[in-house]
Amino acid sequence: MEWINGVTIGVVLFVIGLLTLMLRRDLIVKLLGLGLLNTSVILVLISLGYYTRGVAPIITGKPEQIYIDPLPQALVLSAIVINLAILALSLVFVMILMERYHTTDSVKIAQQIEYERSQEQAHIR
Amino acid sequence: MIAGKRLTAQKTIAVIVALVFLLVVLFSFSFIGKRPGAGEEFIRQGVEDTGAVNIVAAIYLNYRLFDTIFEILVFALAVIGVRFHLHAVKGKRPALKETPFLSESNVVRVAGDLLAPVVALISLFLIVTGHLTPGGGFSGGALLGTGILLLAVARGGEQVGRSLNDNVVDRLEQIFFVGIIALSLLPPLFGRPLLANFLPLGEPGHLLSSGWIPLYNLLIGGKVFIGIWAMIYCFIRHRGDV
Amino acid sequence: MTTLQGLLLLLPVIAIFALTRRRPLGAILGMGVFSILLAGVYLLSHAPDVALVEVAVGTAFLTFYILAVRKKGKLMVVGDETPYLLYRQGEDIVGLEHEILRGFAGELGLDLEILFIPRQQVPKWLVSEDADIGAGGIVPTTREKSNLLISDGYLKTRLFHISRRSTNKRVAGITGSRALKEIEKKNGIADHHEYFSDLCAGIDEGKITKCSVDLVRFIALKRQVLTNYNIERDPEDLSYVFAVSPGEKEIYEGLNTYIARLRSSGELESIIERYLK
Amino acid sequence: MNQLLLPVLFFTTGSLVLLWPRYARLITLVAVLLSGALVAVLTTHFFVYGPISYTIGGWPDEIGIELYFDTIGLYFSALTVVLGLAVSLYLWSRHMQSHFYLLLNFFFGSIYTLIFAYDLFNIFVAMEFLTLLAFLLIGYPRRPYQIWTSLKYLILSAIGMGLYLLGVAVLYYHTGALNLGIIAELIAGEYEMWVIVSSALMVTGMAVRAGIFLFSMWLPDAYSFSSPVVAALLAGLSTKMAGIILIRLAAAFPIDFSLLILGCITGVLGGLYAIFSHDLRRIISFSAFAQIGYLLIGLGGSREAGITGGMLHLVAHGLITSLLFLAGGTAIAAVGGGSVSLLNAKRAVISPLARLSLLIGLLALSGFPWLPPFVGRVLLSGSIEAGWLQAVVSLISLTGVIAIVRLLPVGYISDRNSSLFSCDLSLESLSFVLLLLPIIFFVPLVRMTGIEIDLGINLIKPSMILISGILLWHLVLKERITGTLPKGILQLEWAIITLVAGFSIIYLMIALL
Repeated sequence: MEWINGVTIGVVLFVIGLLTLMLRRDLIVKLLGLGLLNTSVILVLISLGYYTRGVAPIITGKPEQIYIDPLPQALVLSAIVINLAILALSLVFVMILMERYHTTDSVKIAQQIEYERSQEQAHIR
Repeated sequence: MIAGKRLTAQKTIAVIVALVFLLVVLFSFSFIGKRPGAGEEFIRQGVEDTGAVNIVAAIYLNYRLFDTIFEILVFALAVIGVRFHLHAVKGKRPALKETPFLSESNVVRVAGDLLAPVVALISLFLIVTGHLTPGGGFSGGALLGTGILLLAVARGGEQVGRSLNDNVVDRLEQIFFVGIIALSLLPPLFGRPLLANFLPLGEPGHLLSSGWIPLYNLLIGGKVFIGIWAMIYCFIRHRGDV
Repeated sequence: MTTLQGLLLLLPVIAIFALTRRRPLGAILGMGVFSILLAGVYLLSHAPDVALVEVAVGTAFLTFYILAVRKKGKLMVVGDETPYLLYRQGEDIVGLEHEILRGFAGELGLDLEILFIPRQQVPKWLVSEDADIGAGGIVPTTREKSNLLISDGYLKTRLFHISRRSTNKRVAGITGSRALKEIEKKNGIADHHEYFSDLCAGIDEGKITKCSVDLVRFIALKRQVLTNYNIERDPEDLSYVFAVSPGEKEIYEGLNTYIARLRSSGELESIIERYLK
Repeated sequence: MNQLLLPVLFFTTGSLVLLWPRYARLITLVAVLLSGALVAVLTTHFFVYGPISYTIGGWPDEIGIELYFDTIGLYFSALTVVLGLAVSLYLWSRHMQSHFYLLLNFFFGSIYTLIFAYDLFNIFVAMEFLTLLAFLLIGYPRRPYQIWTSLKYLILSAIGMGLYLLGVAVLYYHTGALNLGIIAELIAGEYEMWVIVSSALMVTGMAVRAGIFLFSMWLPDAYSFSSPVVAALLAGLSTKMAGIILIRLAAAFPIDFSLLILGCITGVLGGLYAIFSHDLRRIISFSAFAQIGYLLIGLGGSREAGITGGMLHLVAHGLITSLLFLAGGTAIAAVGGGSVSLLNAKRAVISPLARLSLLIGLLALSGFPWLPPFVGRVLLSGSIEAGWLQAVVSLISLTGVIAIVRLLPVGYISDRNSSLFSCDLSLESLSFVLLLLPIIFFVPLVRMTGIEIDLGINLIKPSMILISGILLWHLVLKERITGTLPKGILQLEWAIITLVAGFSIIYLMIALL
């Protein structure tokens, strides 16, 4: 059962996120997939450093204690926040599109936008 | 986008491509071993260098503070962006209703009133002891920000929004943001390089120790609290009610 | 197998479950659960700082998304964009059905919220109570089998069968409509068109050889070139209706009385006049 | 020290904008001028003492974040100063909201960080910050197509940065370091699975940002739908930053061959798409794909001259595209549309200076001797030996020429009455002049930094290509090129698919070599 670790699961989650982005047409679900994709990278980062015998990097002063590498954990904090920022901002933009096109279907929105732009171009000519 | 046929072709290709990606990455990750002793310097010198017992906090707010400044900037940007764009969506929004929807039931009201102080206490604890135990400015602030939502559910968005209105939020956000930037600019005045701690380290393990890490935790906590609340309030207003 | 491994195995299961939900709300809630489990994984991986941040961020993220998606105090209408009945004009939605629904929502004291979705999905949205009313040129399917509430008709209509003068067997229709089912019964295969705009584009490019549409859509299609097509008129008399979510009995009754009142006061006639003549 | 001061300066001015929104444009201008002074100090220091390394907070390299100033920093910080001045002058009389200036200040801050960044995670964070800034800048006018474009950009870049971070994770656990210099020493010729997979992941991530065909299919829409200033900033700086990171990665990882192939693909396909576009901004956007090809081919040769040539070409292209987008924006606003036929028909309406800028920019894009990209290309083709590669480079140049031939008449000054200097000396024209000066004096400036270019012999080939391109267009292609190439590849779903498929291709190319 060695192969069930955070790294493999993280990669699987990454692919699930990618598939969501490629197959689902609903923009909100797409964004959730994007969030999953970024989260999975964080899971990989944390799990690569996981030791069964180590403890969390809070120094207790006990000798011979093995600690988990603290650097990835510190890095990951930044990555999670960035992930949140990306999701919040893109959600707002999706909401703007929803207000205007009354749908969350990405294909439909892309079509409408294409159509409107072509109308605009025709108007200029 | 005619036909379903082209769509199914796209989907098939998508699945194949994703599977190839999965196989390639899993295959090559199975060869990856670990290099023992990565990050040992931090464990060895961390407490001595920074005075913080929680080494993650030590890296986050001292060794690699520059990254954290970026993170704060990203977060600030998200708040600014959300507020800027959501305010503009459909300029005329009906004012929030005075009588909130949920709090008509007393249970919700009482539960919200009881839970909110508990959440506030926990998050304050997280913020203040960030250099000693897990936690820190970000998680505490975010928890506090969402905790306000409890109050908003219990008392209605309008009532909470009145005391934490746009002007107050604007002011507080500026104060915390400028405070964080200014604190990182201060060290040269004390003869230290930029972004290097200039406060005394104190004795590791005590509440007032590890230089400016608690100070930063407080500032970040405040910033994140205000930011999260500002975003939630924008969403609430956009939606009409809690 | 340790606890950590058990939790890890749960993660993809929940992620797949969440991301295959049809309703955005279901997906959001699923990802909320996912986030909490993930925090557990971090905690077991000796990363308590990360776990705390994940919990805090996960909650905030859940709040944003729920606030953005859940509508409250609104009359939620779903349907496909339909010419004359319900269509976009610049930023706004206009049309015959929109006129009726706006009046009705005003009477109930609610804001009208319209979301365009593929026609075939309308019943699902109504059954799961994500939407209150289904609109967009709905011609009733057999009333007994459907568990939706079908309002009274407000306008007479007919079906038109359009077929190309060639031997190719490809046929098409608006998915989920009665017309498509009939064609499928006759011919066996059909291209699925989720939106009317897809169908229009298909006919423009000459890729569609056969389709069945209702009256307003037929009028809209006639503006395009239909020279290559045979047109056959279905003899059966039908009428346009609204579909109402099964849980919303009051809305259903209110809508029926509203339509009846519009008809008796003659206002319905004038609205129809405005949009269709 | 100065390296750190530059980003911090812009973050400080950004927060000042937040405090006093009314003086936003003044603060921005002062910040840009101050940054110019700081860059000047850095430059003199560089010429006296050589590359400058600075680790933040006084920690050793292994645990701190290093900022590094070398030739790359020299050229690109100069580019940023020039562009910053031009943009703030261009914006001076257009009353933007303080929000825009806030974004602008942060934008320059993150650009300076990326120019100096030498730490893999620092690169990631600054890059993500840049992504969000560009996202907000593109969507700033809030038209639906801009919103959609910026969403596409954000999704694709987020995938790219996710891949990059995955690569960094693998690398960190093998080397225990995030500093590029240390990692390069540790790798030094090792060729194991982890090197392959991490470099493939990181290159893919950066390829999404750098504007490489198949990877960054957000680019044409983002360049041609955003407002002129934003397009200039994106094309001139934002995508170039990923180019810098690629240069730095190529110095440490065995990715030469894959970069070479990527360069050929992006160059040829981008050039083809540029030929088949019929809109000024589209043509420039697609030719941006072709131009990044030179950098990649230069990196792929892994010769000193090739790398320098590629880098110089990157700087030159940054200057030119920003000039083209600014001047093009003015022209399009005057004419009312961006299509080639419209611009040619109504060219008299465009102000002469904008027309001159367009002419010079377009000529430079086609590799006209003496103008900036020429320098990079000369160095580059001097470093290439393989015959097929020479052929590919010539082909890319040829497509570049053909793509812009149609637009050259726009610059033709038809009426003698409106001479060049009668135009009102607005700040907008000043910004054009500011960009034109370094373009015209590029060769002497480059010579000052100690890079020798032999003008005499190298004049022949570019002129041949130029002339043959013009002839080819007028004699053969003029009537035949009417339609467009398939646009489906620009859709979000296809863009993601090509991106993921591209990763596998890069991986295979690195692994098989």
